[in-house]
Amino acid sequence: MKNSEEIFELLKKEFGEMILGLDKDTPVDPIISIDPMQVHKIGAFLRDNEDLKFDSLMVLSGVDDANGTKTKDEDGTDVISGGTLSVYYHLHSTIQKHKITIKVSTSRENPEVESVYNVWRTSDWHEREAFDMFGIIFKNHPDLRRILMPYDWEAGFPLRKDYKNPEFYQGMKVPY
Amino acid sequence: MGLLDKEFSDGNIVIARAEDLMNWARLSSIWQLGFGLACCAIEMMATSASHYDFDRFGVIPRNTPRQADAIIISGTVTLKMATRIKRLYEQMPDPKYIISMGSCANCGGPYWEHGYHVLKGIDRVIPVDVYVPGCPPRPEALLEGLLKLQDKIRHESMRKKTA
Amino acid sequence: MYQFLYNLIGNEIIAGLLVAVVPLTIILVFALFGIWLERKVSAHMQDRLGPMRTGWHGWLQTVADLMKMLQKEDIIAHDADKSLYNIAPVLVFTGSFAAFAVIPFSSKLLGSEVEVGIFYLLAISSMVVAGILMAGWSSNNKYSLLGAMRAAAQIVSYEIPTALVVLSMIMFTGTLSLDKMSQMQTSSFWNWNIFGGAVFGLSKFLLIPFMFVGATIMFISTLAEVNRVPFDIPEAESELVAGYFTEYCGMKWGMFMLSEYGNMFAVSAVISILFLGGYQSPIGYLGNTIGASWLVPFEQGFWFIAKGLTLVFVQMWLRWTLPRLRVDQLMTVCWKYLIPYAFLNLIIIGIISIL
Amino acid sequence: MALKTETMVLNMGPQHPSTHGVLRLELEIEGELIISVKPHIGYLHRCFEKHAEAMSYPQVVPYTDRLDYLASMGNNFGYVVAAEKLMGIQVSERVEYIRVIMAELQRIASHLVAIATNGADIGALTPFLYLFRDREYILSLFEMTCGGRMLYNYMWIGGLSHDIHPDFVRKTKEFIKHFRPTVVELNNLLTFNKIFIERTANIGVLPLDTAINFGASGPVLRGSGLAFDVRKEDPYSIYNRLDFEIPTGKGLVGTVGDCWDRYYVRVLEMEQSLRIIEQLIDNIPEGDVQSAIPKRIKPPKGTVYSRVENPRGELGYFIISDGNLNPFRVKVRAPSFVNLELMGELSKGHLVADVIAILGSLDIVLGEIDR
Repeated sequence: MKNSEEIFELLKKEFGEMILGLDKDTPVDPIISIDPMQVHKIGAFLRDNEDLKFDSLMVLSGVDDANGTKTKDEDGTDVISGGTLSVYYHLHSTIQKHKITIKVSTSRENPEVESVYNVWRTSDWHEREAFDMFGIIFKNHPDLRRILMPYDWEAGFPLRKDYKNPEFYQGMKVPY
Repeated sequence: MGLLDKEFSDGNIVIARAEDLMNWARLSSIWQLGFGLACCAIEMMATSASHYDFDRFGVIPRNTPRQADAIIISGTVTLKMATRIKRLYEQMPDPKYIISMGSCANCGGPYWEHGYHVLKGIDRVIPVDVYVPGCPPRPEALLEGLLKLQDKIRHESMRKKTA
Repeated sequence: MYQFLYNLIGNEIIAGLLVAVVPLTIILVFALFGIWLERKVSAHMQDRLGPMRTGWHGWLQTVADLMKMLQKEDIIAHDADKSLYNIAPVLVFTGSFAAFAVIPFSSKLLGSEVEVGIFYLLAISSMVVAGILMAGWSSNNKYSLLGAMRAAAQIVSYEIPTALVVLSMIMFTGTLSLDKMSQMQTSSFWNWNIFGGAVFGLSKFLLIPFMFVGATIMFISTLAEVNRVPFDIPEAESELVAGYFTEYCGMKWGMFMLSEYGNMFAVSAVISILFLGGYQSPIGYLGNTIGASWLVPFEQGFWFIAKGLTLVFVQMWLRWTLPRLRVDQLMTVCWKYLIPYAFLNLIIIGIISIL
Repeated sequence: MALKTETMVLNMGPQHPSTHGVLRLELEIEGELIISVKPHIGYLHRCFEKHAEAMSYPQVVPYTDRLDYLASMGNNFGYVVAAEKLMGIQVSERVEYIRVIMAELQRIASHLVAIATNGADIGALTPFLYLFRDREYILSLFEMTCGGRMLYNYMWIGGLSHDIHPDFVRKTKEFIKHFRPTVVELNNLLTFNKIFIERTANIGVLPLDTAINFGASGPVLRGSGLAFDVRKEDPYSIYNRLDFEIPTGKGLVGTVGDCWDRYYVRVLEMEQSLRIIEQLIDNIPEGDVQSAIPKRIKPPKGTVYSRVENPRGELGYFIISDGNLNPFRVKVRAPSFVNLELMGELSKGHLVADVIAILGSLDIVLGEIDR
């Protein structure tokens, strides 16, 4: 059983530069930020290390941080450029009984994160969902397709904060 | 039960038109397509189950659209699903009826505003005979919807198109 | 019956047609009643009421269903093999309808008094398999095809234990005629074949357990032949949607339905003829007691229908109680259990009969 | 010449009697043997997460009802626990007691449907109707409390929408008395039915390490033998004060982790839920159920991930607050979503009929898979 600070120190010792920081301001869970391109290596370490044993990925969530510059479109809707998209990993160990939150941030224009498919198989559909909803590209994911939206959906990524709904989909009116 | 009402209520000889008989047969044996979409499907199942018992009205679920007379759209219709529902509807042989069950199928329900993937009302895709409001409608409400549909069938005529 | 009508009219064809009307009426009336019964039995077993709105306790429900089916549009899918698709339900219906030709409903009501009745019955009921295969193939639907393959495998397999049990009964009674078999089991239920037959002696008591085994095997395998739960895998609703008749609508599907219920009664009738005395009363006839011998055939008809319906009820009872087997388990039951036991039973009954 | 065979692709769903809604399974089969199973989901994607971002915190509660519509109380519970954790609200004892009773009643109702549909998939239709009849009993208890049969909007952040009905305690005790014999009847009719065992034992065996790596939870994980329950592991509300056991799969009739084990864990869990209700029902403390509801629900900036044990497994809410009235992001970790991923893994090498049994034993609800 370790708390987030101890895990952070352990990771810092092992990976050095790849671990970006520890955010303790959150009221509930501290968050460890890491490098998006190394997440699979760090994940494998977290899973296999005897003291950590994070064998279960509870949830993987994509987030649109909406921290870029907002400009108004001609029809009055927001368009966000710049800033980041993030992915949160909530890990849990069924053996050591501790939890941890990991966060990676990647640029909005070219959102690429390494896939953890080979570390935790749970992440398969979660990553597809994050791709579907935010357009985050998980590198080395074997089957990165849309999952919830139709495969032929072309109107962008619905959970981005500047998403605009299309007027029609296959001849059906979408807005009310 | 137009025919039988006449037969039993005033004791006359049955002077019903063949049409009444045909309509009676259709309305007494509305077989629904066994097909559930969302929360309302559970209430639809509850309506078929012991407590409410759809079978009293001659409604039994058939799993293939070819043998079904009515389709109960029980729940939220998404854009991905709408094309499939249309297909199912087209596979059913005439005469066929549609009950739209619940707010989602009627108009999008609670998902009308921000539901980017929700079809706001199944009547945008296929014609609806009876709307049953509620989220989800109680089984009694669905039964009422069925009775309304029976009422509609009772007054149908083979000579003119009603749909 | 045929001879009687032939003497009356003097024309073979008209007499034949008139005779054919009787089983047709019986199968239709039974199917109407059977479907209604099925729905009521299931409803009452499940704490429901079942059809209630069409006449007294919904007794007109099946009539309404059939009249509705007649009104339905007849869809033939574009890619279906149209001629086969149209023939299949007719063939299935014919198979189960023709079986009624040789079933003696009473000593007077009997379509055809052929000497090879049971043989004809086994042969003609196999026609159903051809119809089912045609239905599955011509629908051009994967579920139909899977259902038809399952049905063919199942029905053909289960013909074997059925035939073995029938064979042992033929050996025991020494006749192929269903009417003669029924006549042999006369006067009291003690003389039924399931209680070792009419000849009193040591062999009768020795036979009783083996007759029970034979009757059980016969019941199980006929259950499978008519695709009832727990052997209803060809039309397993939760797996194959509706099996081989997935693509059929309206009255064509209605014909499958009618033949299914016709089959249910046919196999029940065969079991009651082979083991339960056929149309013979278990307790003697009222007509004989009061000296009105014209009453006897009607009583016989009553007893025959009663026995048949009891077995049909047991089939329904099982249907609404048991889950369904998987296709390989079904085959296991047939090939590993029923056939060896039926064969052993055949030998034992043969030996005891010789004694 | 060697016989050339081809595999066939069978499309099961979105309209299929036993896909529990609008799931679509793409089966690649050779005869009846499964080569691979690919689930396609999203036919019920109702944009919950977008709605959560557009609504204020209390307004999200009714939408959580519609996630796992068979266990709405549990969904409410998970969301309010998460929001209360974020805001640091402590609710009164009475509220906690009532919440736990409701959640456990809901667990029974949900398991009844799970068991019923699992049985119906295998062909036993009568138990299905019996269990739906008993479920009506629980629904009437809920209806008495808050007016909703299925979707309740009952638990609010900091309290409850209504206090319990004066008759609730008596009726609940009657229910417990009525329900215990039902379980026995169920076991006689279905659980230990020879054919049912034949159909489910040794089918879809899920080894424990695979289960953990796939993130399985709830009865699916417990069926594989690990006594993992969020109520014990990560106690919320008053579960740490309650006395109950975690049933696990023991391979009673087959291998540990087969369909029958997952099924039987649910049967045993209903008994444990009854035990929990019995411990609470007689000593619900007095108090006001709405006293802790804040005037303005505006959590501080920050994130929270909170999980509860729903009938289908670990239900987690990940909420990011940016200090406004609306959540910035709500992500739901839906247990069925994760459990369904196992489908392809479990069905390999089985027959078409087994796919149905396996799917039934996973007990999915499309509402929370697609959200």
